[in-house]
Amino acid sequence: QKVLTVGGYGGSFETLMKEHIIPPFEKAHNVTVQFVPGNSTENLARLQAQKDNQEMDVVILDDGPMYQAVALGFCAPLTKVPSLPDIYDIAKMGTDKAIGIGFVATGFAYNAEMFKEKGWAPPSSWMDLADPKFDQLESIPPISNTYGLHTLVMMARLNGGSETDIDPGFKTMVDKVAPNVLVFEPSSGKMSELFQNKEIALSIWGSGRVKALADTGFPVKFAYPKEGAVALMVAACPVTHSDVPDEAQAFVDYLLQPEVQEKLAATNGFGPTNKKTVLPEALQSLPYGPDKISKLVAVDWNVINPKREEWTQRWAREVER
Amino acid sequence: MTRNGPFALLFNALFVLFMAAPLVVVIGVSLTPEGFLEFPPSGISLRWFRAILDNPDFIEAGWTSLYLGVAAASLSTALAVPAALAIGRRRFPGRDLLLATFMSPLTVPTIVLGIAFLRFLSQIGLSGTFLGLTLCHAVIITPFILRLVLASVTGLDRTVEKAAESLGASDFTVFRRITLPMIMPGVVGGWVLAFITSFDELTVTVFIVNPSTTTLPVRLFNHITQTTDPLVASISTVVILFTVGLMFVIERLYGLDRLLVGGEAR
Amino acid sequence: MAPAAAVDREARRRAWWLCAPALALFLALMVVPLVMTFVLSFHSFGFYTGIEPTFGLHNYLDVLGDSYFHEIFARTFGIALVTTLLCAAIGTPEAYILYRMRSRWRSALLLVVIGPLLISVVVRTLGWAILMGNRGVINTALMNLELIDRPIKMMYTPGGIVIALVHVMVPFMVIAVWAALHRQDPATEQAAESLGAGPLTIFFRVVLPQAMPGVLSGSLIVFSLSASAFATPAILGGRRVKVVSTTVYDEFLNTLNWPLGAAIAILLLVAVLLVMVSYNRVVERRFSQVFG
Amino acid sequence: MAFLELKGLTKRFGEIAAVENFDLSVERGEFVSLLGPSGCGKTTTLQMIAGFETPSAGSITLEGRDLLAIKARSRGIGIVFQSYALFPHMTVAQNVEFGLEMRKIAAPERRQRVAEALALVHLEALADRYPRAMSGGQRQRVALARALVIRPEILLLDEPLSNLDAKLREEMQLELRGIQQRMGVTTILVTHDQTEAMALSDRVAVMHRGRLVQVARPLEAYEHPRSDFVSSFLGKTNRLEGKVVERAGERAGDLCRVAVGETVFAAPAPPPEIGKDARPRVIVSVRPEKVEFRAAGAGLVDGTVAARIFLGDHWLYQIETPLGVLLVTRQNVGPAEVETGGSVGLAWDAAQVRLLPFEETA
Amino acid sequence: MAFLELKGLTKRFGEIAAVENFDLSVERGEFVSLLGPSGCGKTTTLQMIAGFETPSAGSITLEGRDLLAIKARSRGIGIVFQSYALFPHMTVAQNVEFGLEMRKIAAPERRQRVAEALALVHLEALADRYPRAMSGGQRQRVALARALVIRPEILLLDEPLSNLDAKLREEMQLELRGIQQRMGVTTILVTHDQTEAMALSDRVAVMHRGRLVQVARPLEAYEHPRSDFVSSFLGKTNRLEGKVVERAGERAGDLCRVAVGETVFAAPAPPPEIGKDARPRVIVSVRPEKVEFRAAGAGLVDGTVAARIFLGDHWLYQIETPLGVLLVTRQNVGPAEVETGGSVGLAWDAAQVRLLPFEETA
Ligand SMILES: Nc1ncnc2c1ncn2[C@@H]1O[C@H](COP(=O)(O)OP(=O)(O)OP(=O)(O)O)[C@@H](O)[C@H]1O
Ligand SMILES: Nc1ncnc2c1ncn2[C@@H]1O[C@H](COP(=O)(O)OP(=O)(O)OP(=O)(O)O)[C@@H](O)[C@H]1O
Ligand SMILES: NCCCCNCCCN
Ligand SMILES: [Mg+2]
Ligand SMILES: [Mg+2]
Repeated sequence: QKVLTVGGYGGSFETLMKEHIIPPFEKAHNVTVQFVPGNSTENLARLQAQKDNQEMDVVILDDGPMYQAVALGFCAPLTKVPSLPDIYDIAKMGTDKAIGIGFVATGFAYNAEMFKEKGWAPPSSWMDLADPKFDQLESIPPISNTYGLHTLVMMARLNGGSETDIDPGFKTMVDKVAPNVLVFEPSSGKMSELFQNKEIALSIWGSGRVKALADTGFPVKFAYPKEGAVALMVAACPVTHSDVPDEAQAFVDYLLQPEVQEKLAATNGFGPTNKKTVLPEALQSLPYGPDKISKLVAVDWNVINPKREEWTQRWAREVER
Repeated sequence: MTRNGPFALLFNALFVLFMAAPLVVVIGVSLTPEGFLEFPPSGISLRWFRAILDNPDFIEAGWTSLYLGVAAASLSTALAVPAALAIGRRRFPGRDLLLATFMSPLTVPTIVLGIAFLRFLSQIGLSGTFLGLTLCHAVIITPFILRLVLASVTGLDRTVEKAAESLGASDFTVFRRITLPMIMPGVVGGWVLAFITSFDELTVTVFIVNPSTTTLPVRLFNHITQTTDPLVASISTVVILFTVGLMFVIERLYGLDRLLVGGEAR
Repeated sequence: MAPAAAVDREARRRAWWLCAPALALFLALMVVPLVMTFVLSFHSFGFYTGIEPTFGLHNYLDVLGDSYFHEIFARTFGIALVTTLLCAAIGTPEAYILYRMRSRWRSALLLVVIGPLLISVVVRTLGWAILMGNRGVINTALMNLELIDRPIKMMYTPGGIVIALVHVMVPFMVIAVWAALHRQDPATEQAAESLGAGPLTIFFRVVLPQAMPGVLSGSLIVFSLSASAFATPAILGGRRVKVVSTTVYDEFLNTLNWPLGAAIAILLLVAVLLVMVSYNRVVERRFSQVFG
Repeated sequence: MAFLELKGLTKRFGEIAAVENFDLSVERGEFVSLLGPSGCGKTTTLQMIAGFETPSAGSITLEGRDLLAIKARSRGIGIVFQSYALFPHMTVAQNVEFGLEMRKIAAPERRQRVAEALALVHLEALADRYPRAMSGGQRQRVALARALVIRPEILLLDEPLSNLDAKLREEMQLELRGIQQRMGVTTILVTHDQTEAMALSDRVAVMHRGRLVQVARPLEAYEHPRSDFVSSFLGKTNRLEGKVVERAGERAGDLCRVAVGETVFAAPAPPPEIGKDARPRVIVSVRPEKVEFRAAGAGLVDGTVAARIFLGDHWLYQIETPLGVLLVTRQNVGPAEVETGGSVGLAWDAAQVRLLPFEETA
Repeated sequence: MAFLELKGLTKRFGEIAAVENFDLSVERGEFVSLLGPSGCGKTTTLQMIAGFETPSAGSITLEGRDLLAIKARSRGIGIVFQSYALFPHMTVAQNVEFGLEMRKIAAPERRQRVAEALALVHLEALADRYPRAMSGGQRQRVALARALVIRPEILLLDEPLSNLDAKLREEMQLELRGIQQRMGVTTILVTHDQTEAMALSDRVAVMHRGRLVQVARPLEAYEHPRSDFVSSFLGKTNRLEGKVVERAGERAGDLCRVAVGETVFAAPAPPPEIGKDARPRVIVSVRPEKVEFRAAGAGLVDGTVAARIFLGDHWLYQIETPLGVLLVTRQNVGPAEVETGGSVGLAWDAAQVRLLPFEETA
C-alpha cells in the first residue's frame, strides 16, 4: 500500500490530524498517511537534510519558513488542486508552490487572573511590551519563530521604521522590550508551562495557541493589539520528488476543503483560508471572513526573507544578551 | 569498616536531597488532579496515569523504545564481547587506537553525532528506519558495554581457559563453555546499562526518527515542546519506576558497586 | 615447528578479527558521518541557494573572528569548568562517604547516585524547571520562610545550567573517585590514624592524594561532557544563555546554515579533544612518578 | 601489675564471636606472638588493642590506664600492617615523618629522628624513593621505621612477613628481632607461622577459634602443649589415640603406663586436665625428633620403613607400625640410618611422651 | 632415549631471555621439580611444555615425537595451576568431567571415571559443591583430579601448593607424592620452595636467570651443589670466602687446605670448576647441621654463642667467630648443648666442607 508522509506541527494539531483529518483521507484514497510532528524550523531542517531522498511528501509550515522552503526548491508546483479558486488571494503567497491552509493572528496572550489580581488592564498596544510593570513577566518567542519576527517588524513599524528599515525595531527591542523579557521562548510547550507556573503574565503568541491553552481550563486570554494583530499563515506544500505525487496534491487539496477547514478552526483556532467555509457562531471570533482578514496586518516576506539571516544574527547578538 | 561521622551523614543527606529532588518533583506533579503542572499537588489522583492509556502514541513509542533498546543492546553486546576479549587481554599494534575509537561516542559531542547520523542515514536511505536507529544506538551505547565487559575480561583468570585447553577444548568450546559463562555477569550488566542508555537517548535520536519509529523520549520531547501538561510527568514517573526496576536487576545480577568500580577499568 | 614470530602475527591477526565487526560498525556509522561533517564545514550557504559545495575556510574564519562566538565559547567552557569544580567538590567527599558506608545502605545510595545518569534528560530538566523557576518550589519556599523577598533568578541563567549539569555529571565523578578509593589500601587510613592523624587530616593528607588520579580522570569526563552538553542548556538556558551546542543546533535547525554549524561543531570537538589531551599529559607527568 | 593487660576481651560480629574472653598480660619490653590458624581472631585482637575495633566486652589497660577510653589516634601505638600500608604518594622520608608531624614536632627534630629511624632499618640511602620503587623487604622496613619513629609504647605487627619469600623472610626475622631488642619496645606479633613465632618471641600465645588456648615460652609450649590442638599446631608430632592403663602416684614425674592399640609404654603421670577416670582416653603425642631407631625387636614397637624423605638439613622417615604411620626425623649428619623397606625398632624416652586430654580431632 | 626431552629450549620476550638453552631429559614415571627464585623462568618452561608459549628456539619431544607440532589442546598433558584455575561455574564433578567430555567419552564411562578420580583425592562427598564453597586444600585436590582423570602422559604442576598454609602444605605434599606414585604419571613440578622440591621429587632441576644450573637427586644437589648459588638456594649454609692454600693431588678424595681469614682447615680436593690457579679464591660452604660443638679451644675455630633460637624440632645457634657469625643447628633432643654468651669450639669433618667457584655474591 502507498504511504504518504506529512510533516506538520505537533501537539493538538497532530492529535487533530491523526484522529479526525487523516482517517477519512486514507479511506478515500486508499493510502496510509504517516504524520511527522515537528515545529516549522525542524521540519524545514528535515527537508534540507533529506534533500536528495525526501521522506516527507507534504509539509505544513508557518508562512515565513514556507517562503524559504519554496526558495530552496523543496516544494513542487500545485498542479492538481481544484479548490485553488476558492482561496483568498492573500493565502496564495504569490507562488504556485505553496498555499495557506489557515490564518492565525499574532497578538497578546495574558493570564487574566494575574492581571485581575494586580489590577492591570488587559494589554492593548504593542508598546505595552515596553511597560516596566511587566519586568521579567514577559516572554516573546525568538526571531527564529514567526511570532518573534512579527514582534520585531511591528516594533520597527511603530517606531518609524519598516521591513526595509529595521533599525528602530531592534533599538526598541534592545532598549525597552528585552529588559522585561524573562525568556525568549520558542517552544509552545514551554510557553504554556511558563504560563502555568505563573512565571510570566504576558506573551506574544498565536490565537490558536492561546485557544489550545485556554481549552485546558487555564485562565489565559488572547487580545488583539489596537495597532492590529499580525497575520500568520499556516501553509502547506507538496514536496518535490515525492514517490506519491498525486496523493500529495490530493492531500493539500483536501486540507483546503471547507469541512476540514472547519475542523482546523474548531480545534486549533485557524481562520479558514477557503472563502466557502462557514463557521458556527462560537468560532466567529477567529480571523474569519473578508472583513477581519483584511484588518489583519501583513508583513512582507519578500523583503524579510533575504534579510532574515542577517536579522537573526543581529537578534542573537543584540536582543538576546 | 569505619562509620561515617555526623558531619558526613549530614553531607550525605544533602547530597541525596539534591540528587532526588527533580525526580521527586516530577513524581509529585504526576499525582496532581489538576489539568496543569502543579507542585506540590493539591490532591492525589491517578488521573494522569489513566490518561497514558488514552494516548496510544505514547504507548506505541514506549514499545518502540523497548524494541529498539533490546535490539541495539543485543547488537552492541554481540560486537563488543569479541572486541573486549581482544582488547582486554592481548597487546597488539593498534589496540589503543581501537579502544579510543570504540570509546569515542563518549567524547564526540552528541549533537555533532546526531547531525552526522542524520545526513549519513538519509544518504544511504536508512533515515528513520528501525534498522538505522538500531545501528546508531548500537554505536552510542557500545562504550558502556565495552567498559563493563572489558572489566570482567581483565579480571578473568586466564589460566582457567588454559586449563580447559589443556583438557582438550577447542577455542570455540573454551569460549562457549568457560569464558562466556565467566564473564556473563559483566555482559548482562553491560547489556542492561546499554539498554537503559538506549531507552533514554534523546539528543541523537531526535534527529533520526520518523513517525513510525518515534521513541518514547522523543515523543516526550515533542510533547513538551508543544504543550506541557501533567501527562509528561506521569509518563516520566513510569519511566523512572521502570529504570529503577532495571537497576535493581543490575544490583542483583552484577552489583551496582561492581558496575561502578568495574566501569572504571579503562 | 612454528617460529614465534609467525605465532605472534597469527595472534595479532586474531585480535583484529575479533574487533572487526565492531570496527566495521564504527567505520560506517561513526567515522564516515564525522568525516562528512568535517567536509561540510568547508562548504558555503546562501539563503536562496542552500548549501553549495565550495571549499574554503570562511566558516572557520567567521567563527574565530567574531566576538559573539568568542563569548559563546568562553561561556561554554566557563560553565564546564565551574561544573567540573563543583562536581569534584561534591563528588569526592560523597564517594568517600559511600566507600565507608555499610554495604546494605550503600546499594540504596548507589541507586540514588547513578539514578540521574539513567533517567531521561527530558524528565530531569522538567523537574529542575519546576524547582528553579521564579515561582518554583525553591523560591516559593525561601519566600515563605521570609529568607528572601524577591525570587532568586535561577532559570535561564548560567547558574541554573550549572546546577542541573552538576546533577547529571556528579555520578561520573563519584564513580571515578570511588574506583580510585577501591584501589587504595584501607590499611593506609588506619596507619595514619595510629600515627595520630584525625579524620580531616586522614582525608586530606592520606585519602585524597591517593584518590587524586580518580578525581582527575573524573574531572576530564565531566568537563568534556559538560562542554558538549545540549539538552540541559537548551531547556534551562533559554535563548539568552547560549552555549556552543545550542548554537550549533540553531545553525542547523533555525538558520539552516549547516556548513557554519558543522564548523562550530568541529571547533567544539577539537577544543574538547585539545583540553583532554593536554590535561592527560599534565596529569600523567605529575603522577607517573608516584603511581605506576 | 603488667604493662599491657587484656582482660575478658570479647568481640562479636553478629552471631560470630571472633574473640572470646581473651586474657593476656604483657610485660614492658616483652615480645609476644599471637599464633593460630586463619580466622582464629588474631587480627581482631590486634585491632582492638590498636583501637580500630571496639570490644564487645572486656578491658584493655596500659600501665593501669584504660586504653579503651582513648581514641586510636591518641594511643601512641606503632603498627606494621601485612600490606605495609605505606602512603604511596609520599617518599620514604615523608612516610616516616608523618607521625612526627601529627605530633607537631619541630622540623629540625623531625628531620633528625627520621634520619635515625631510617638508619635503624638501613634505608638511609633510599629516603627520597617512592614506595612503589622498592622491594617487599625494603617496604617492610619503611613500615617498621614509620611505626618506630614515634617511639611507641607498644608495637603491633600483623603478619608483617607473610608477603615475603622464604629466604627474605628468614633474614627479616633476624633483623626484626634485633631492632626490637635494641629499642626495647613492647611488641605483639600476629602470625600463623609457628616457626616464625618461636624464632622471634619471648612468649607465644596460641589462639584457637577466638580463644586463647596457651601462653608460654616457645620451648615450654612446644614441649609441654596444654592440648592436642597446641601440640599439633606447633610443629610435627606423632599423634596417637590411647588409654591410660596404669596410673601411678599423682606427684609430678611419677610414671604411668598408656596403651595405644596393643602396644603399652611408659609416660609421665597424666596432667590434671585429663581427669580422675581410672582408665581415661588420652591423646599420646611423641615428637618425631624424639623417636630413636633401634634394631628390630629392640624398641617399644617395630615397623618397616615406608619412605625416607630427604629434606636438606634433616631426613624424614615414615615408619609403618601397628600404631599407624609414625614419623621420625633425623638431622642430616652422615649417611641415612635406615633404608626404605627395612625393619626397625622404634623407641622413645618415657619423659618425652605427652599425654593430652582426648579430643575427636585436633 | 628419554621419555620427555627438552633440547636447547629458549624463550625470549623481546630483549629478555626468560629461558635460555634449557636441556632436560625426564624418564617415564619420574618426578622432577623445577626449582629457582622468582622470575627465573620456571613457569615459562612449563608453559612451553604445555603448549601455551612457543619456544624461540629448541625442541621438545615426547617419546621421540615432536611435541611442538601439536596444539596445546591435543598434547594430552594434565596441568595443575597455582591458582587452581577451577571452572567457577561448574560443580566439582563437572570440573572433573570436562576433560572427558572433550574426549567424547560416553556418559556412563565418564561418570565412572569421575567417581574414581574423586575417590583418588578423597573428595567423593563433595562432588556437587561449587569451587567457591571449598577450602584451598580441597580446591587443590579438585584441580589434581581434573588433571589426572584424562590419564595424561605428563602431569605439570605450577606451584600448586604455594597458596596453602604451612600445615596444610605439608599434608598435601605427602598426598601428592602418594598419588603420583600410585598413578605412575611422569610429573614436573614448579616450585620455589626447596624443601618442597626435595620432599617430592626424584630429581630437582635448579634454575637461575633462565638457565638450568644443576639437575640432580635432592641429596646430591644438597650435598654436592655445583655452585655457590645452588648451595645457598638449597637450605641454610655457612658461606665463607676463602682461598686454597695447599693443593693436594688431583684424585677425588684427596684433601687440600683452605684459609678463611687466619683460620686454615682441611677440605676435599677442589673440583675442576675451580680451575688450575695455584691459590684460587673459593667459596667455602659448611652446612649448619654439619658443624659440631667442642670445648673452647678444642675445635677448628672458637666462638661465643650470640643467640640460641628455639625452632621446635631443632635449635639454631648463632656463633660469633673470627670467620663471621656461623650458624649451627641441632636437633631438639634433650637440653640445649650450649648457653648464650658461652664460649665454644666449632669443628667439622673435612669431608663435609664444599669448595665452590668464587662469585661475588650468591
Ligand atoms: N568485620 C567483620 N565482620 C564479621 N566478621 C568478621 C569481621 N572481621 C572478622 N570477622 C570474623 O572474625 C573471625 C576472626 O577474624 P580475624 O581477622 O581476627 O582472624 P585472623 O586470625 O586474623 O585470621 P587470618 O590469619 O586469616 O588473618 C573470622 O571468622 C572472621 O570471619
Ligand atoms: N609474557 C611475557 N612478556 C614479557 N616477559 C615475560 C613474560 N612472561 C614472563 N616474562 C619474564 O620472563 C621471566 C621468567 O618468568 P617466569 O614467569 O617464567 O618466572 P617464574 O620462575 O615462574 O617466576 P615465579 O616464581 O615468580 O612464578 C621473568 O623475568 C618475567 O618477567
Ligand atoms: N497548533 C498549531 C499552531 C500553528 C501556529 N504556528 C506556530 C508557529 C510557531 N513555530
Ligand atoms: Mg589476620
Ligand atoms: Mg611462575
